[in-house]
Amino acid sequence: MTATETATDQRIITYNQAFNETLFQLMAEDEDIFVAGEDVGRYGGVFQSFAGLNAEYGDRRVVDTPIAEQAIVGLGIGAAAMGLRPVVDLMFMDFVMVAMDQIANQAAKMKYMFGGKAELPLTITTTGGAGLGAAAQHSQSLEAWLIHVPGLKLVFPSSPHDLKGLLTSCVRDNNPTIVTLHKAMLGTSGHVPEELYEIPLGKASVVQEGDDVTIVAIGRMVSVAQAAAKTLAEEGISVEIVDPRCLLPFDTDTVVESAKKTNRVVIVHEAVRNGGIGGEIAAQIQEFAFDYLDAPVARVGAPFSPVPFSPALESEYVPNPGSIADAVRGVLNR
Amino acid sequence: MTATETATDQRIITYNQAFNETLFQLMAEDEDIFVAGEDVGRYGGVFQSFAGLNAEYGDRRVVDTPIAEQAIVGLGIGAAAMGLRPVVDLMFMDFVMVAMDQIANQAAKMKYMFGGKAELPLTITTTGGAGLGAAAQHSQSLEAWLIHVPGLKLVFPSSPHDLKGLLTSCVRDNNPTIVTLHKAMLGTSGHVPEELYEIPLGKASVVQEGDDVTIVAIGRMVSVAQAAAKTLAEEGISVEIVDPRCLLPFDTDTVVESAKKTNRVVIVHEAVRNGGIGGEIAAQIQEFAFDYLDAPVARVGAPFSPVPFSPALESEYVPNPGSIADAVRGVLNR
Amino acid sequence: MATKKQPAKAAKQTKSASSSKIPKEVLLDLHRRMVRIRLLEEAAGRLATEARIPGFIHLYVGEEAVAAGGCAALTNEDQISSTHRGHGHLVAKGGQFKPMMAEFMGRATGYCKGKGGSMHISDLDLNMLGANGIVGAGVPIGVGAAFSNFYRDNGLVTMAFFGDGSTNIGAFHEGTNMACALGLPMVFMCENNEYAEYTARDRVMNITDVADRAVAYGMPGVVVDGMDVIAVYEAAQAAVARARAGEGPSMIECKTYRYYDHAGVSGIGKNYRSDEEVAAWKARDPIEMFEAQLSKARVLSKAAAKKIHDEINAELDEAIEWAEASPFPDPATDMLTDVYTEAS
Amino acid sequence: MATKKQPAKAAKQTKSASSSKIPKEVLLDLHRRMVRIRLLEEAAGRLATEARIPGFIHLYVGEEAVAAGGCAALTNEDQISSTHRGHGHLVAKGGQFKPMMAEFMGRATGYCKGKGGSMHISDLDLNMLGANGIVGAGVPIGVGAAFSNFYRDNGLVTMAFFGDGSTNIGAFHEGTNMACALGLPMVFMCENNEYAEYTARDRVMNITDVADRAVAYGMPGVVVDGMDVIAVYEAAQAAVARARAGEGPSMIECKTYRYYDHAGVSGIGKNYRSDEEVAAWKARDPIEMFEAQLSKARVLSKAAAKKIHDEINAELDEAIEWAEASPFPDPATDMLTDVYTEAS
Ligand SMILES: Cc1ncc(C[n+]2csc(CCOP(=O)(O)OP(=O)(O)O)c2C)c(N)n1
Ligand SMILES: Cc1ncc(C[n+]2csc(CCOP(=O)(O)OP(=O)(O)O)c2C)c(N)n1
Ligand SMILES: [Mg+2]
Ligand SMILES: [Mg+2]
Repeated sequence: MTATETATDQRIITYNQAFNETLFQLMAEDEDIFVAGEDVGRYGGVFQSFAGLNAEYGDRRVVDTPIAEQAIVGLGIGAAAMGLRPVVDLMFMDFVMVAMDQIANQAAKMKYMFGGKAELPLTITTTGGAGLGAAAQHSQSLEAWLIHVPGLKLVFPSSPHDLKGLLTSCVRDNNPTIVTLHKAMLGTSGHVPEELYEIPLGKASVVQEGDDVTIVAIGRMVSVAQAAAKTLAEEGISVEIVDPRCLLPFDTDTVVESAKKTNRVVIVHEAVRNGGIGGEIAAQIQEFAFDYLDAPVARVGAPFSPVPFSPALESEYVPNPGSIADAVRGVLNR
Repeated sequence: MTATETATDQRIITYNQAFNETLFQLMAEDEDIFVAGEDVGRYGGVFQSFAGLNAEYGDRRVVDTPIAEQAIVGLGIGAAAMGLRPVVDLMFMDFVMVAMDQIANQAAKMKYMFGGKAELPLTITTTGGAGLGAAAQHSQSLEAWLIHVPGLKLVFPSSPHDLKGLLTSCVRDNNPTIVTLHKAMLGTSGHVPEELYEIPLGKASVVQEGDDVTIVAIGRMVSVAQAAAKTLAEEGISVEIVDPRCLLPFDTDTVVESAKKTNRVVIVHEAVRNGGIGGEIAAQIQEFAFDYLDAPVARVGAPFSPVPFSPALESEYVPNPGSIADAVRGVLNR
Repeated sequence: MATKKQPAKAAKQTKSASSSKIPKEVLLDLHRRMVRIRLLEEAAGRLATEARIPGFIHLYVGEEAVAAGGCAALTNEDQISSTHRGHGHLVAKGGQFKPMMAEFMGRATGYCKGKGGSMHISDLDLNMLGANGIVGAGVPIGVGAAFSNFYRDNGLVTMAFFGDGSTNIGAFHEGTNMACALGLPMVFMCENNEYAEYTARDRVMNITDVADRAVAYGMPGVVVDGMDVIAVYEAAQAAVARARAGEGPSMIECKTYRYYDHAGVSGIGKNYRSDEEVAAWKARDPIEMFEAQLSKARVLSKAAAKKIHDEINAELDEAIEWAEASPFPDPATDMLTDVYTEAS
Repeated sequence: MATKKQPAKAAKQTKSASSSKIPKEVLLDLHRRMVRIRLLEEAAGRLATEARIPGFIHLYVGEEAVAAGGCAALTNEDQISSTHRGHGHLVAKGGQFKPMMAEFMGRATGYCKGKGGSMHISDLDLNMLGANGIVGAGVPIGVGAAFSNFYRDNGLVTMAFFGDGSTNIGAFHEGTNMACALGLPMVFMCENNEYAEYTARDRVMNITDVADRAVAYGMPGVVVDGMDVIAVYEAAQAAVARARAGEGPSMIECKTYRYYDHAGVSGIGKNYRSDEEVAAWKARDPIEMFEAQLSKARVLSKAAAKKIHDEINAELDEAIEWAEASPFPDPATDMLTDVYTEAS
């Protein structure tokens, strides 16, 4: 195991280590769990997220597959329908496009189409987000597509702690779930309890309380929002940050409650703004907190272009503390 | 040709005929246009939308392909990059999932990734929507996914007239465009000029003017909204109906202007409401017309389930005049 | 010059009931499975024509020997994956008429509570993994079921049914290759009816025998007469035995034909195949040929065969009546159930 | 029993410069293309290690004979499609060092104005359809280019490069089958380096020769020594001639090897292949072997070869300097350009 071990509840490990140890522990407790994907076995995954699993659990339970994302997801669906609890990996979130039919036409719909008979305890893991100079086809955040698909559940953890709890809940859930890691956060450290624990799917976390404005931030944007909040605090602006954590089902109540309290909301995500999840969240907030809003709900997301390769462009493409702070000032100065 | 010919500008033809004659005319004027897809050639397409084209233009220009949606779109991309003007067909919109990588990772991004050098005058045609008892994998409306992809353009015509103009604009456009027909509208008739004309991409149409509330409706929902408006008119409620027609680029101005005029908006689409295009539209309206709104922007869409097969369920699943009228009364009684 | 690859050509082969050492019960079972499919499909076609069945319907008439011969080589616990043309597979795997008819009609008593319909007809209790509206998509799902057998080492086998046209799509390729790479207990059962919708096979693939594709995955491939239920059954038995013994997947191509249109019992523009071609195939009807063989071999007289047809038709009439008397699902209560499995 | 399909086994074959009737200019051209690739890649690897190139970088070192031999059989107007490992293809097709280096470094002067980087390096003016970040995705795009040649009847040919691993994915299958079904002027050029990232070929496909897959599409397939540039060139010439003559696609499998890690010049956990294996392949280095052959055949002396290396290195140094002096794109003005083609 790769976990750095200190006192159990004081332990600091990385996001990637949290992923790795959670899988180790889940596989130890449930013989029906197997892992399959490209290079997840003997090599331990391209980001070493699966390191050691194959050595511990063998080729039968930690399976290297051909490059065949449709068949990887199909493998998970068929095995799940037969009662196993597959964890299948899609390396980069951009590759969901290659497997979209199996994810959204098959896994998500099978139970409904079969009148309820199918039960699919399937988990798909993947890595989203930009920041590594990985260009247009290895940097996307596609959560907006997935929340539009009834039958799926989707989490996007913003810390090692949440990753462990959400991954555990997803793997134990009896529905198709998708766990999106942020590839630029793999080395991020944080406090993580050693023993397994669940974070309920559909429960947001109030990362920081505040009075003047609510920032709803997703994935890596949570820490970027925290950086923005620090700057804003120096200007006397008190920011509340809500991290939905689970994007489907979505914790509308917590977000709306915060909006009602602060009366101003900025939504931040890394994905392209147009058609992004921010639209859905903004629509819900104005629907349920209409009379409380002192300014339109603002949205910060990527501009309307593919993810550029050059660091000179990419660093401005992804929302940063400056652009978030600007949006906050925008809703306050209205 | 299948067009019923009466006086040129009084002609009534069907939605499907409008599609067919437009392709005939476009192919006659431009040798670089070819059509490819499953059964589009000798058979004329599963809905006969391509009837007669193969007989007229031959196997070279109207190509029957294997069942291979990825390769069908790829065929279009490569040929377009070499200067042809392909029209490739994906039979059912649900099948975009099978070709999503070629559509969204390749066609949409090629120009940007290549620093502008690629020009892709590619058109993808497909049929969306429910209403034929075609169940979960042949009834979806997936426009919300596509508007999230920079590089694409997307239209969803609501009448034979708009179909002809939008299809013409799309085929002549030098970017990847997607033309979504509604399969339950193929037999719908309407006035269509005989000669080719363009409807600019990104220009909404105010289908009906009104004072009390704006309905933004998409595709087949336009006629359903008109039916609702009739009922509401009897109650003394004056409805304005805006049909965006082109979903990407989106005519925010026309929609916002209408919202500012009526102060109340209901958005109607057939797709699943959560994560649907209605979220993006609602977010834009509250952003730009915040001070004008007397009620939250309401959204009518499908409930959060796959499209059910049984007519008993499907007829309630798709928004209908009753559910739209209820939503209008909702925003008015607030 | 480097050496050219030459496709290995497969020989065709036909079996007759009299020459075979197959036990009488099995012969009768094969016969019954075929007749059950045929009569269900004829009835479904009639009901669709009368608009008593809504939506799209893809009939299996003419191809009965494939589903029957394939499924008869399986145990109840073995799994099958299917296609858009899935009624025959479900019947061959033990599907019951009542919930099938009710499902076709969108009733709450159907196999899928009316939520799936013809194109998603399924019964996981029979280890039938569902008809599928997406061409090729059933193959990877079948691979997953085969993996579960491998994982549990339970001796079960998965049989994936698929059409000739589906072998041109990516999901088919990924699935077959993965099954072969992982050595899963699986049989790939191709229904080559020479058409994908309205397009002839030779216009969309450059080979005559789909079984040649087995070469690409390193598994054995055979071609059989798909109108000869015994030929199908024996090839399936051999492939199933191989899979059960842990020797990996194999592919069987059954040359067969659908009598009706791609969807429904007829349709516009049926000029994609000639009347002569249809007649030639019908002259080799799998059920008529088999009944003649059985009669000649004194296994089943013509009168006894007719009695079986009549019994099955009576069962069908009852099922149709029952289905039509069944309630529709209720949007108020049934729309949003079955989307998710609730925590227990 | 139905007859089993037997995969046709392909023979391997190697060419030597001395025995060949290839003109001297062509031999020198093949040599120069290979050395240009090698030295560019070595430089790119160094720059990536020094963090002067950001992002992912997939080096072609060891596989030069494939891109060089393949592209030398093409005219400038013929098209190629590529993979994530695309630098070599672009150089072989005539790519210039300056805009390549600038692109790797994300500069506005790069081939893609810094928007694509290594993984999307392209020059449509050279009829190079772009490196591709999605495994297999270049194949259908190449099919489209080949279709445009067929459509215009312009006598041009498209060559699709792809890795062994990519032949397991759906897009590859759909593209090759479509090209064969439509009889397009196309050459499928497999770089079989025995690994897909860190997973050995024999763990993910059940066949030894990727060229066996040609059987599934009804096209000829050949296996050549991918370290022997003449063998590659001659096989490519034959396949290109065939395609140009309207006889349809063929597949060439080149057995080759990458010297560095899947990405970058080294990496974590390199235990997926043995040092001995790497050494054995390096002992058959395509450039060293070819230079020895050329020297023996008195086409190019060792000294003259060294001079070529030196010249190319000088050109590279200049390109690197130029690239590093080039400006980055400006987010304020460049971010949203090149997304759409404006109406003219
Ligand atoms: C991905 C996808 N593409 C296209 C279709 C439309 N379609 C339905 S059945 C069919 C033909 C299938 O041919 P084949 O596999 O030979 O099966 P058959 O109908 O002959 O039994 C097509 C093209 C589909 N359902 N899914
Ligand atoms: C659809 C998809 N799946 C997975 C990957 C990750 N990936 C990049 S290169 C590669 C291996 C490709 O192997 P091969 O085709 O043999 O090419 P090679 O790297 O050996 O040149 C993988 C799995 C990807 N880029 N795209
Ligand atoms: Mg068929
Ligand atoms: Mg390789």
